Amino acid sequence: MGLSARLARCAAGRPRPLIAAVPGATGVRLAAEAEVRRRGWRPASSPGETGLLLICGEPGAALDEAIETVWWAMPGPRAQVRVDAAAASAEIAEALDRAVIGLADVAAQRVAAGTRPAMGGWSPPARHEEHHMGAPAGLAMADRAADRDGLTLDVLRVPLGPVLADWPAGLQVVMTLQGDVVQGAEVEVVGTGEGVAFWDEPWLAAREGRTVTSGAAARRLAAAHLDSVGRLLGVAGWPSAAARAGRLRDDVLAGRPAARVTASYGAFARRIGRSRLLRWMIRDFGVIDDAVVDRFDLTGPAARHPGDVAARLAGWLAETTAAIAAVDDETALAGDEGPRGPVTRAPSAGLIAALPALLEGAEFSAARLIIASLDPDVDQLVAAAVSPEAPDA
Amino acid sequence: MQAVAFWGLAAVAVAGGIAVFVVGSMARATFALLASFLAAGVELLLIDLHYLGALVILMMIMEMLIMVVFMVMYMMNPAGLMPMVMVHNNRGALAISAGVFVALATGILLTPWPQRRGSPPRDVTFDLGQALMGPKMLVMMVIGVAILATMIASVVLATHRGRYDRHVRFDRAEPEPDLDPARGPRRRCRVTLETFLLLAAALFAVGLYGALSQQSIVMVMMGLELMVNGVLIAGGGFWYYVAPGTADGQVLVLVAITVMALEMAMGFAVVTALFRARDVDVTDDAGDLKG
Amino acid sequence: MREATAVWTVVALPILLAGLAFAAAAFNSVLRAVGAGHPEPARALTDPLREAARSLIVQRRGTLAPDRLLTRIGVISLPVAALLAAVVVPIGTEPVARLRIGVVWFNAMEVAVWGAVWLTGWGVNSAYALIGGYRFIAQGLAYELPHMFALITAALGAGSLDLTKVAAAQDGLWFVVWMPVAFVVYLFSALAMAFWGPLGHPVAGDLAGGAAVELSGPDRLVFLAGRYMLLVVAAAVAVPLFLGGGAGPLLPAWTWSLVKTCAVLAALVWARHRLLVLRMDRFMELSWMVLIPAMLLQALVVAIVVLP
Amino acid sequence: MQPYLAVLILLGSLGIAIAAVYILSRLLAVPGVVGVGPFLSGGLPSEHAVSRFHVRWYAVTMVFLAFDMEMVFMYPWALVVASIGVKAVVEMFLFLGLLMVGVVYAWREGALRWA
Repeated sequence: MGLSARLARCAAGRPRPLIAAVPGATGVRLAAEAEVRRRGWRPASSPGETGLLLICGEPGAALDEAIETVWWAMPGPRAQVRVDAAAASAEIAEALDRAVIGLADVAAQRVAAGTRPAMGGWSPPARHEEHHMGAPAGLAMADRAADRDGLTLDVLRVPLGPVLADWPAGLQVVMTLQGDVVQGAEVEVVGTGEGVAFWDEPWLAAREGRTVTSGAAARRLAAAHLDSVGRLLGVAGWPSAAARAGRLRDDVLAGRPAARVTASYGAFARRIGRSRLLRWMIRDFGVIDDAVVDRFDLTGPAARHPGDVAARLAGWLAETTAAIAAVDDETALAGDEGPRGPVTRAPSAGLIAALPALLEGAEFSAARLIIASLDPDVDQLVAAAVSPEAPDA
Repeated sequence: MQAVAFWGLAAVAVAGGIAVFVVGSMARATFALLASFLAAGVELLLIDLHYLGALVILMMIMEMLIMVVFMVMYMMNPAGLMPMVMVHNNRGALAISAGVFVALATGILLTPWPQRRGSPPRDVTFDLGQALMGPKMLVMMVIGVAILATMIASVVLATHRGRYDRHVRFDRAEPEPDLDPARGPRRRCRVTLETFLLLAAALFAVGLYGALSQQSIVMVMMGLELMVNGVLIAGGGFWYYVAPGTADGQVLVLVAITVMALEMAMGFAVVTALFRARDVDVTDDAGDLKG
Repeated sequence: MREATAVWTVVALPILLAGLAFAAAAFNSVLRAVGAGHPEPARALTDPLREAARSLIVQRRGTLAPDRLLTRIGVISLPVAALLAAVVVPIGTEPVARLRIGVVWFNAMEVAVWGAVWLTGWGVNSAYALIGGYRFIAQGLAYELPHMFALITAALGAGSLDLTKVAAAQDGLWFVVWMPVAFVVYLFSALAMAFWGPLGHPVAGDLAGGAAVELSGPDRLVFLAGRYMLLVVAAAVAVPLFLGGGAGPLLPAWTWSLVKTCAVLAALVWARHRLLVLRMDRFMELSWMVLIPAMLLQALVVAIVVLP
Repeated sequence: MQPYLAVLILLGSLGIAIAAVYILSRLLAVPGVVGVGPFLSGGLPSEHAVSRFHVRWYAVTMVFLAFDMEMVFMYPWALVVASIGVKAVVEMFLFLGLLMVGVVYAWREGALRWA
């Protein structure tokens, strides 16, 4: 017991949190990510490697079920931290401290493990299926389907999201995969019915008549793009560059003076922009042309920078450069062109609608890059569901 | 020590070979075959054939990993979650392979094998290189042409854009390289040429059973490979116990390794084309492709 | 394998292997902390130990209808392959086993990683892991041939497949000087065989950890430790192949081996933080149509140089 | 010490170390086995993942199988180039040239591309 407790204390000093983001609570996710980074903790990407589930926001029923599934798959010692959408940084820090104490408490963890239902093998929560022929262990075998390759082999229905690293909060894409090629995709939003569209705040506030400077809006826009760029780089398998983007995002949001941000952002954008390897890995797929723009009524960066994933990344970088140059602009904000398009028209709906067509036929990692390069902001849909904006108010 | 190692590895080799046709999971079957090959590779290491032993390990790991790709791709229920039997003429196959083993074993034990001539050179691999660049040059060049032909033929057959994918020509499996491990008596539990040949005969018989009884083409290929595994062992044994002074035995093993790889490449290409055309990978259903 | 083994190598090898594997993991943690802008990156040095501690106390976990036998074989064969590959690597001038065909032996052991990663991905019956496992085989098809050519080129330069002889043959002029292409290709394949950094697609983040996604507890510990050991061995083999082995002024041979290995290892770890992941559906053609011909030319040049 | 004995000792020690990890985990870990589904980012599986996995790069495997046979000959060749001389170099590179023809053909047919 003594050794066990010592090891637990040692491990609990630097847990690897798995962050479950909730739509409508982007602000608290950013604060939590910043706090995790400040502590030098390394985020985890699957329940197998984590003991700390960090839930940012109040999930609705559907999302809660997904989070429960992940929680249930986490081996002990484990701890769950729920921070609500209004939590301040200090509250998050305090909750994480409590979790660390809980993780180190071996006795309590053993008790908690004892109360978990004893499960041999597999038994998902709330899933009752009879054992019958063709379903060993209560789960069906895969079925076959035709393929462009001319071979009729098995297809798998594989859900991606909502609890996934570098993934838009509240989005779920169920892919039909044959091998690692996407044959079809169904997109669903599993979110709450409340919350705010964090990235669109300045523009929405300006529309409501509050005074917002263009500089503040530019900061928000730059941070939103840097958040997206960071995710895209994370999915592309460049974690150091992704971490850099995350730091820049936090610096921009924290109100660092323009001169300092400009210098460090410039170096970052040059490094990303000049990477031939990156361009080679993300070009020639996920192409959005005028036809796609018209069909799904796309607006914002995706429509402004037509082309492949690389084109969209270049577009984000260019827009961020412009926005960072404008962060000291004291004039009043006019217009409604937010990070993803006109904030009144929930442009992310179009991005989500366009996904299935874009994903079909893509290889798995290409599919993830396509999703990351569009980075739909589910917050917009969640907020819109609460307060449907009149189109031309 | 050497005898213990030999018999232990021999047991692994044969048990692995048998397991191939017993386990339900295609992944397990392939790795059982790999275990059989690895044991054979270490057997070769034991008789100073360091290069060939390491080569067998190297090549067989890669080939079995490629094998498993195709096994999983074309076999129904590849994880063996729903046990099913895909054999035909099981008893006949068992009888034939048992008969072959008995015949081979009798031959092995009754044949007066020649005395050992020469001794292993100081650097066995160097000797092999000398032979390949000298008297055995033709072997290498013929194999070069065969490799080229295999590459072209397999690409043509397997790719979707291939020109012949609707007219599958079903001429599977090159003939086994000349196998005549049958002659000679001697006794004792020591490791001798006979024991090597007996192991080879056992592997050959297990492989033969598989080749005769399995319905699925990829499983038939597993059987053929097990037979080639026997050839590897026999070739190594001949080299060490009969004529270590010349590189002939080594070249035989090299040829067997190569033939096996080419057979696999062609076999997979054929299976792919067949599956594309017919949606099956079963020999019984491919009968109408004859003639 | 006729010469006797020096007893000290049998003691030194596991110590060096474990020590360097830990050093690589710690260095990786520090680099990550620097990248994340942590004010005290040195505190990340102990991160690998903390993760190992967690692996030991964490509850066991089993997926639905897994093939436990195959998963276990896959996980354990990583460190086993690394150790077996390491026995032919000279520490200074003394390997544990002076095999005449040491280069082929190293190659054969390194190929075992194909099986290890695929089995780990297959055995757990999980879609993400499955895709990750298959990614490694695709990667193997791309890196293995250039890798073999790089090995052969160095062996050709020395006229021997024995790593100690290859090192000894570089008296005065290291192979890296006149076989630069082979050296670069070797480093690339070293990353690939340890599925590290730019060649870490099989365990990449877009699959939430790929082939290793379901592993936890001791399985995860053994898998990751084995992977670091492979990285160490891959770095260590570069030293006798291209960097003159234990040759160097003043210090004893084993020190030079160690110093050079550390340098190569640091470069490999650093590459993870400098480069992004290569996808084989993009890279395959380049590998076959550029790397292989380049290696053939390199081998031709070396062959002409060594002609009597 | 005999080399094979040294290798066996090392293998044995590694085996003990790995066994120790598993035994320590048994002794120290929080008790119980968590039965979990495969991680599907919060979703549940709708079928077993182990299935007929459709690889797209099967044409590459066949070319690879054939091409890597040149290694069988190249390793021994590397030893004898210096002693045999020009003949060995010419022969081997003729052989390799033949194989490269096959690779170029496969490339032209698009066998090295799949996505």
